[in-house]
Amino acid sequence: MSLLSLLIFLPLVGALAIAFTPSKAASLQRGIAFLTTVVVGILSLTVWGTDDLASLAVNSAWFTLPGSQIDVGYRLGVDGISLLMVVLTGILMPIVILSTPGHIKERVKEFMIWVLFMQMGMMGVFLATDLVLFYFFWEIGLVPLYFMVGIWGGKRRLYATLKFFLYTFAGSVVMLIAAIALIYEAQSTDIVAITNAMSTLGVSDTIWLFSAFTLAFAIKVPVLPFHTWLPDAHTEAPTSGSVILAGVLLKMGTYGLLRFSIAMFPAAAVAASPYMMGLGAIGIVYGAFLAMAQTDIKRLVACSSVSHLGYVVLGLFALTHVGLAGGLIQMVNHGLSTGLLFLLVGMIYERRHTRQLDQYGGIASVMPIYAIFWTIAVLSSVGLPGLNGFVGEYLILLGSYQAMPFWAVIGVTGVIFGAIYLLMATRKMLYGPVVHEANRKLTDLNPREIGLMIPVVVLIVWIGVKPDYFMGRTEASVAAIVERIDQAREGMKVAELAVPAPAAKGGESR
Amino acid sequence: MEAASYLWWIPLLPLIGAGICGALHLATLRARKSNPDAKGPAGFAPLVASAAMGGALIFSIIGFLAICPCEDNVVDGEQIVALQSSTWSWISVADLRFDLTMWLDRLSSIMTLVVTGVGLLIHIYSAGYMKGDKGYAKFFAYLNLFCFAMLMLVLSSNLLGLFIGWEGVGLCSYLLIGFWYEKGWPAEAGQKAFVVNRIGDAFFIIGSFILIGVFGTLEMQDIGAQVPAMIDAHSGKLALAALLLFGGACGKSAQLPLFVWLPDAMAGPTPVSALIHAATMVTSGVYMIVRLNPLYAASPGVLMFIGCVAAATAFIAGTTALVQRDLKKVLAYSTVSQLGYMFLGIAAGAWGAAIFHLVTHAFFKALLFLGAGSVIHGMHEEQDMHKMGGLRKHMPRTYATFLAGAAALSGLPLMSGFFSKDEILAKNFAMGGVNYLFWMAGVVTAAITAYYTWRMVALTFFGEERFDAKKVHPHESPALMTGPLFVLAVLSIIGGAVLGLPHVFHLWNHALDVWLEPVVLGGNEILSAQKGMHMPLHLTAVREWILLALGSAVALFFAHKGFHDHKRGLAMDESVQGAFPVAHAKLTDAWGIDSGYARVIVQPVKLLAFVIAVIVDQFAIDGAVNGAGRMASDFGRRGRRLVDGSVSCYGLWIGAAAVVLALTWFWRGN
Amino acid sequence: MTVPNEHILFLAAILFSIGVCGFFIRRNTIMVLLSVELMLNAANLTFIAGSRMHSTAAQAELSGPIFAIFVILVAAVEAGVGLALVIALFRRKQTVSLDQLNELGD
Amino acid sequence: MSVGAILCSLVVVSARNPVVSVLSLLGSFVCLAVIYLLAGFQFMAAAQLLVYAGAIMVLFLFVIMLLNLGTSEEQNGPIDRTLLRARRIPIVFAIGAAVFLLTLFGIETQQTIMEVDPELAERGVSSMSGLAELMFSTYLLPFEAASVLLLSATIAVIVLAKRGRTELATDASAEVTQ
Amino acid sequence: MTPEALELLFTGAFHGLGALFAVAFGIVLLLLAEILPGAAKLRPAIFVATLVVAFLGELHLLDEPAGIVLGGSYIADASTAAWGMVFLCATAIAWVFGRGYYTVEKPFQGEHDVLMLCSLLGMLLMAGSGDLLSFFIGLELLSVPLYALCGFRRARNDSVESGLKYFLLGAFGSALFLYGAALVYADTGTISLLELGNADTSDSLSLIGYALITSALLFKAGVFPFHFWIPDVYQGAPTPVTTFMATGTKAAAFAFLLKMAFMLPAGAVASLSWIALITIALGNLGALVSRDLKRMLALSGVAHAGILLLAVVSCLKTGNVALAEEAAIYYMAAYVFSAGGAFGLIALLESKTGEPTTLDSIKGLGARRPGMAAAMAVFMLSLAGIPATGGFLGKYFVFSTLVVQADMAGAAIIAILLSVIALGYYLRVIIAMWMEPADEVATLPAEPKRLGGAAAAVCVAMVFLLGVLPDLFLGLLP
Repeated sequence: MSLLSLLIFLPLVGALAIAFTPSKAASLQRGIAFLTTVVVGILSLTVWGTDDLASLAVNSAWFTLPGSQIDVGYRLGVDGISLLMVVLTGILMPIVILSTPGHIKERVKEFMIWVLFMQMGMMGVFLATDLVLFYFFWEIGLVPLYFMVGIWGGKRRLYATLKFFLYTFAGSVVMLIAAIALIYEAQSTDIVAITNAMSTLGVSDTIWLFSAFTLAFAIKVPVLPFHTWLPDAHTEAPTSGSVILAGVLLKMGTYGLLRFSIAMFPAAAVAASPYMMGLGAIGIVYGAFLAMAQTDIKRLVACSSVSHLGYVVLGLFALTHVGLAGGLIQMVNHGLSTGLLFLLVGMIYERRHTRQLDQYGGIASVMPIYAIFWTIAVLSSVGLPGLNGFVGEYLILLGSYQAMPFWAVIGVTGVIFGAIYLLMATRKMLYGPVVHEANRKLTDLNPREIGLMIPVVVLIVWIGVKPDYFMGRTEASVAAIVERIDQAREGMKVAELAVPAPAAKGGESR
Repeated sequence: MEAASYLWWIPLLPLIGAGICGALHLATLRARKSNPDAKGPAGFAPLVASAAMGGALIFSIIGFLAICPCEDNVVDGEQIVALQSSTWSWISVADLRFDLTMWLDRLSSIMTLVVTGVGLLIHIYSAGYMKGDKGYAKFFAYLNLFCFAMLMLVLSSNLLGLFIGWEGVGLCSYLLIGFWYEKGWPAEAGQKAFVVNRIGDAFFIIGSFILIGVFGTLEMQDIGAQVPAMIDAHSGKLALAALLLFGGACGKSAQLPLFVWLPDAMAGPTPVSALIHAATMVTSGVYMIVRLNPLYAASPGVLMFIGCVAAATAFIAGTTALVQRDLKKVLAYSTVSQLGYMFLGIAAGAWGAAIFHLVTHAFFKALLFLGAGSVIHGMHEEQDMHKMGGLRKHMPRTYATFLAGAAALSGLPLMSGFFSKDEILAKNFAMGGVNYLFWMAGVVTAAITAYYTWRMVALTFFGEERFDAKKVHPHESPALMTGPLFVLAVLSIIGGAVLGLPHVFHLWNHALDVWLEPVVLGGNEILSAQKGMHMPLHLTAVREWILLALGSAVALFFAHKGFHDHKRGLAMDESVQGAFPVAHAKLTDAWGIDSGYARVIVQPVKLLAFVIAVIVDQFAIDGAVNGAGRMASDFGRRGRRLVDGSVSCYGLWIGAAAVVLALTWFWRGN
Repeated sequence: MTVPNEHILFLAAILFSIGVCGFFIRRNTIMVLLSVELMLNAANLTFIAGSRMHSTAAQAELSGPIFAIFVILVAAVEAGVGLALVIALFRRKQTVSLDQLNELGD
Repeated sequence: MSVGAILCSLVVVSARNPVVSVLSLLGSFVCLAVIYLLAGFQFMAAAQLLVYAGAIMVLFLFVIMLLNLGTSEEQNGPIDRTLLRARRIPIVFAIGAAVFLLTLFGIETQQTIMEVDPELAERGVSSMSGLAELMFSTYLLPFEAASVLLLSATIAVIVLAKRGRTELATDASAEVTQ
Repeated sequence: MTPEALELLFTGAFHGLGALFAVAFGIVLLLLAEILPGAAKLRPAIFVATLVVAFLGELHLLDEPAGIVLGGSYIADASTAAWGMVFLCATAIAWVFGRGYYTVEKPFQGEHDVLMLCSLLGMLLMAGSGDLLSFFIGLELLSVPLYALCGFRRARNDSVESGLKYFLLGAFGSALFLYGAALVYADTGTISLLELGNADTSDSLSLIGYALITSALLFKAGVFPFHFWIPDVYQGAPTPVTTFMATGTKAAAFAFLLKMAFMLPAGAVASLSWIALITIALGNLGALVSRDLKRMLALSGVAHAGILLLAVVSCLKTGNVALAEEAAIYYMAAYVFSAGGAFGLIALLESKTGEPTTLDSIKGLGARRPGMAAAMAVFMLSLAGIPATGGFLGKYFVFSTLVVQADMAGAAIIAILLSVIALGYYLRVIIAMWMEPADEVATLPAEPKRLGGAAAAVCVAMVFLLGVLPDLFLGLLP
């Protein structure tokens, strides 16, 4: 069984193993889950280690679509773009498992099973190079989170989980129709083949396919105005759920935008880029303002997610090399810093059982180590140079400035607002006198909690200090996409000369 | 270019020191967990931190010696003017490269010496000042971290590398202002400082984008070299970039309209105010502009704008300082005003003068702050001058050194401040045109400065003792604190004469001008080309003397007046307050600018946030989403009403449908 | 005397329509059943007419009549089952009114 | 004859008393049988009389008598229902009329094949043998299936209407459900 | 009639009609088992054996289709066989879950089984019928037993009511069909599908006739506006019978609709696709607001019928019967196992307490009967068309015929968006079972019998097989 298949199916094996444990043996189930995820993490690191990624690809027949000669294959592969995501997933999951003892007290068995299912889905999404297979994992990924939020979530969990599932599902079914049409247009389900076939087409041929795919991903990311499911889901989800959601699940959306919307339909992407950039930039500011008004710390972090993913969208749809690279690295950054924030929120919630900011204050003097981690997380997500956030944000803004200065400038204001709400939250939580007696007897982080956050912090600093090490692996893939985009631009220039097409905006935005 | 990788140690040593001190702090915390009043290893922190700074100082002296003009620095007939360390490749995308290189040229060597030197002194001072604070080790960790960031800022050859330091010092000032966060308002002050700085940084970032667009790099040497070639093609873009970067400088160096954070920053421990908010960080804007002098020289319009902003800032801040009661607030506003002075120098294209004033100001303002700290320390954290007075006999050493600082700040003849101010004024005078106005503003500000400085001295050290002698027992600070004071006092007295004696004295030539000459060459050439006059400008001896005389006269007169108005006590203050209550109130509140922001910006932003979160997001967008769901179930219930559950009703639907079907096909069929 | 086919078809149509109306307006289950029988006969008539229309002297087209015969059989079956159900209903509710079929739904 | 059939069937759907309508249905069947005869389908006519008039109608009468539904039940039953129905009656007739008119129009367009060759008419279309041959060759399968159908019908009737095996239990549960 | 003619007539007949014979034989055996003393305990064995033999017959038929037999009254080709298998599976599921469901009616179990087989026979006949007559007989053979089965629990009002409702409307439906067939015959002079296919059907008489026939079929398939009876009847009928109707009857109706689609006029495309869309909308919306599980599933079945109707439309538009049929069969197969399984589980839940199953009564099922709840969740997800379940691939195939062959992407998008509503109530079932605490009053549902549990497991397995290894089944299809 090949490495990539192992990445996908080891979690499944683990889940089955857990399914056969006695339902009371919580620690055993935790152990199995942790072991599995650690092994998967190590495997993902070996993937990172291999230089010739193409050699890992898997391609075997699955079934043939009725009424055609199109073979749906079990095709797996990894390239610069998915590599980062795979490693991120691999590293984050053990941390998630390790964080569960605090907040998952009952029905541990089911939870562990779902977490592992989740990992299978996410790995599948990032590794599949077959459209049908991709869609398979894409929708399977919804189910575990639906259960996680619905069973272990907060008060309004049922509302949140139903909303999340319906919303994302609505997007993906539209994508399904588009995928069907796409498959038959390209007479293949191999994503690479489809990309080669599609990326040469003009705007008018691909615009509706592009729109359908983009809609699905935009809901998942989420891009304004499809974001309202996210704060609810985040707020109601258990800590580990939020971490997965922020850390990896949302990246499925941005990953899809890059892999499909942009790489497959460059012409349409060029045409749409001003609007998408606009959505991204507005999303940055909008999310920031949203966060400013929150009194629930977890909801605040969730809204900050909206803002940060606005950066990613802005960068990706700048369609410049810098912007794409920045967006790609920012996906990882957001996963790390927001994931860390959610972990921290969860840890304080487990101690204090409230998420209202005004219930806190002066935590820094009670839990100094907690304060240190919190500060690091905040600084990384306000984009302090030397930490990971800055690299992504700067490149994204630079890239989008090269494309459309206006939206870049709007985006830059996010740097200010981001500082405002995050520091505000920090102040209200950590600083000031200890007003509530309940806070006075809070215990500081225990070794487990510290230990599970250390890797994240290390990565945050590492990416900040030596981003080249990470971006080097993605460079080639990004360059390939940029090449497609430039070809598309050339094509549209020609089309412009021939007939003044309305779709020329993207062309000018360079 | 000499490869000198030891330059890396200059910033890294403080960083390592910070790490160790942090560890010490954690160790102390662990120790406290068992018994709350355990000392823990915190005591080693100052040693470690100072050692780190000392090391940095040594390395920067080595670097300094390696580039100072003497024959063993001449390599095959060429004088070494700069050192370059090995390169850390940081970000590289497509054809863009952002590398980190330590670049020690004559400008950055001065800055390094100031930062490490003054920094070291302040570290020593803090060892005494912060004794017994429960965050002792943490404090030194932050302080070292700050020095690391500051040194990155001055040493890195890349604008983005500079930005690392730029934001790093911002972070440290945030942490240090909020050092006593339990009190609450320091934390708010820190947050304010960070956010206001962020506004400037936003401008800075956009400016850097433009530079990348024009030059394709952020290596400041390359930019400087390429500017002349670009002037004709991209003058507009260059001006815009310069303007935006100055926006960044406004944030860091507390110029209008972004100066509001600095007075609040006094919430931090006094050594912090001395190091960060007087000597080093706040001057980094000036440094950055001088470092990019060709760029600014290429856009005279921006220089003029800078002049206006600087003049306004200097004047407004000065006037505000006149009426403050809080000792540190006076110094804070004075700092703002002095920074305005430095930018006035830049406005005149007098890069050297700006740096000159930067250095002297670092000396005497650090001195004054530390002195004030010593006073406050002795007065048990009392900062209100109206509750002081007559302290000279209680703390003579502090008093003596404070006098030296005051003299320098007020620009009494032959003090360091005297020379640096005079040079700035002279250059503006020489430049003529609009700069005459700047000159006048400078003179007025000089007068104001002299006045409030001596008011401060009088209120603090003279007059009757206005504090409750039973509760407060003023005492001199330990030698650990006064020692640095003396060093700085000496520097602020002689520093001016040594570094920048005007050539009219014909004793020795203007050391700083000569020293900086290769750095500012690019800017000067461009300016000369534009204005058709030879930079740096020189006045005729006569005018020079007249200006010097005028300067000393103004300084002496107003210093004397300020001293005499207040040495008797509060009479003057009270009479002024009684006479013009409104004006006085406005002045105290920095012309109402700060509170104005609160009304005009902060409140609206909060309101907007609320509107977006509640009205737009919850009602409009989410309302639509949930509305869809509700609509579905409504339709579902309506759908039930299509039938009443009776057979004939179902049958009717069937029959009707059959007929309709038949009709449609029929009608289509023929 | 030979009957023209139109007449038969007309008659069938009329009977069918009457049956349909009866099916809807009557509430007595048995009456409804009778209406259905009426409709079935209309179908039969039409089959007959069709067979006549398409038969020639040489070759008679007989699938229509056969269909009709089967229809008679089916009519019998339905009558039987239907009446059985009616009886079951009557046993439960002592009535055969359709209005009594109103318990289902939520 | 057709007039008679139509009149009878009108009575069928309009009569208040089930017995009356059954009898009038009988009448209309007789008319139809005559029409079959005239149209030349002797066997059909016979089947019509025997099976329909003979068997089915008797069954109906039997059930009506068994449940002694002497009079119709239109009076009882909730009043709003009847109102509802009253509102529906136009639709009902509209549907009926529509079916009729559609067919009418359809027939009008088919004039070509409407006339019958007289020689066929007087000989009669369906010969027993012809029918039989067809039924046992081409339509053998439906024929066999029909037998199963009858079988299932009998079983169905037994299941639905037979007293006995389960009565006690049934009544018991009837109490429960009421 | 010459022997040669007979020879010709009966070539391949016995091989082609294998399944029919098997079932008929089974019926007889069951009846004998009723009569003979002590043979009663053989009944289950006989039933199962019948189904198995019939299944083998169909398998055999898949490999070598016998083609048209008995002078065109029956078409024994591969697709007939495939449909036949679907019917057999449906019957098997309904029957297995029916074991131990009846309490009062236990003595009539034998008749119950016989009627089920009769109905099955009707389905097989319908699917393979080569002319309107045999189809009609098949239809009646399907319906008459079902009337009885709906009213099977004659001790309960709801059961009788549903039986009578179903019967009256069914009779009306067959009357419509008959008159339609008669009109078509009057116009063309034939009832054989083949000849009808060649005959010119643009005449108004045939048009009316086809309209009436189609209405009757749509009535059986339960498509708007012929579907209003469905919730009532399904709710009132004994749950095993509901299972049988929901899966089998629907399948049979669509099998014949696909067969005769090519005869419908071109104008039908528009009207039928509209009908389909409205059906999906009404079905889902109705299910969304009903708390009774049987009713909800009944209405969801309506929605699924709408989607299948879209397959018919695409086949009607393109004339490519094979592809649409393949998609429809796959979809139907997936539906049989998921919906059949779901209804079956409801039967198991009800089998102890005769109480109806509602969203409230299944609260907290996940904690008390995890196995059942898990299976139910799988069925729900499959009905919703989540990948790795058969429902997804079925949906995929149907929509791909629609988008690609018929080039009706617009309709497809509307339809699939409407089907998102469906997710709403499927998820609510899962929520009730897994995410809501049981209210104390709720009685603990019966521990599923070994048989029922096994059946549920088999259904789950099939759902996943259909979803993950489609080649196993696509290979069988024509």
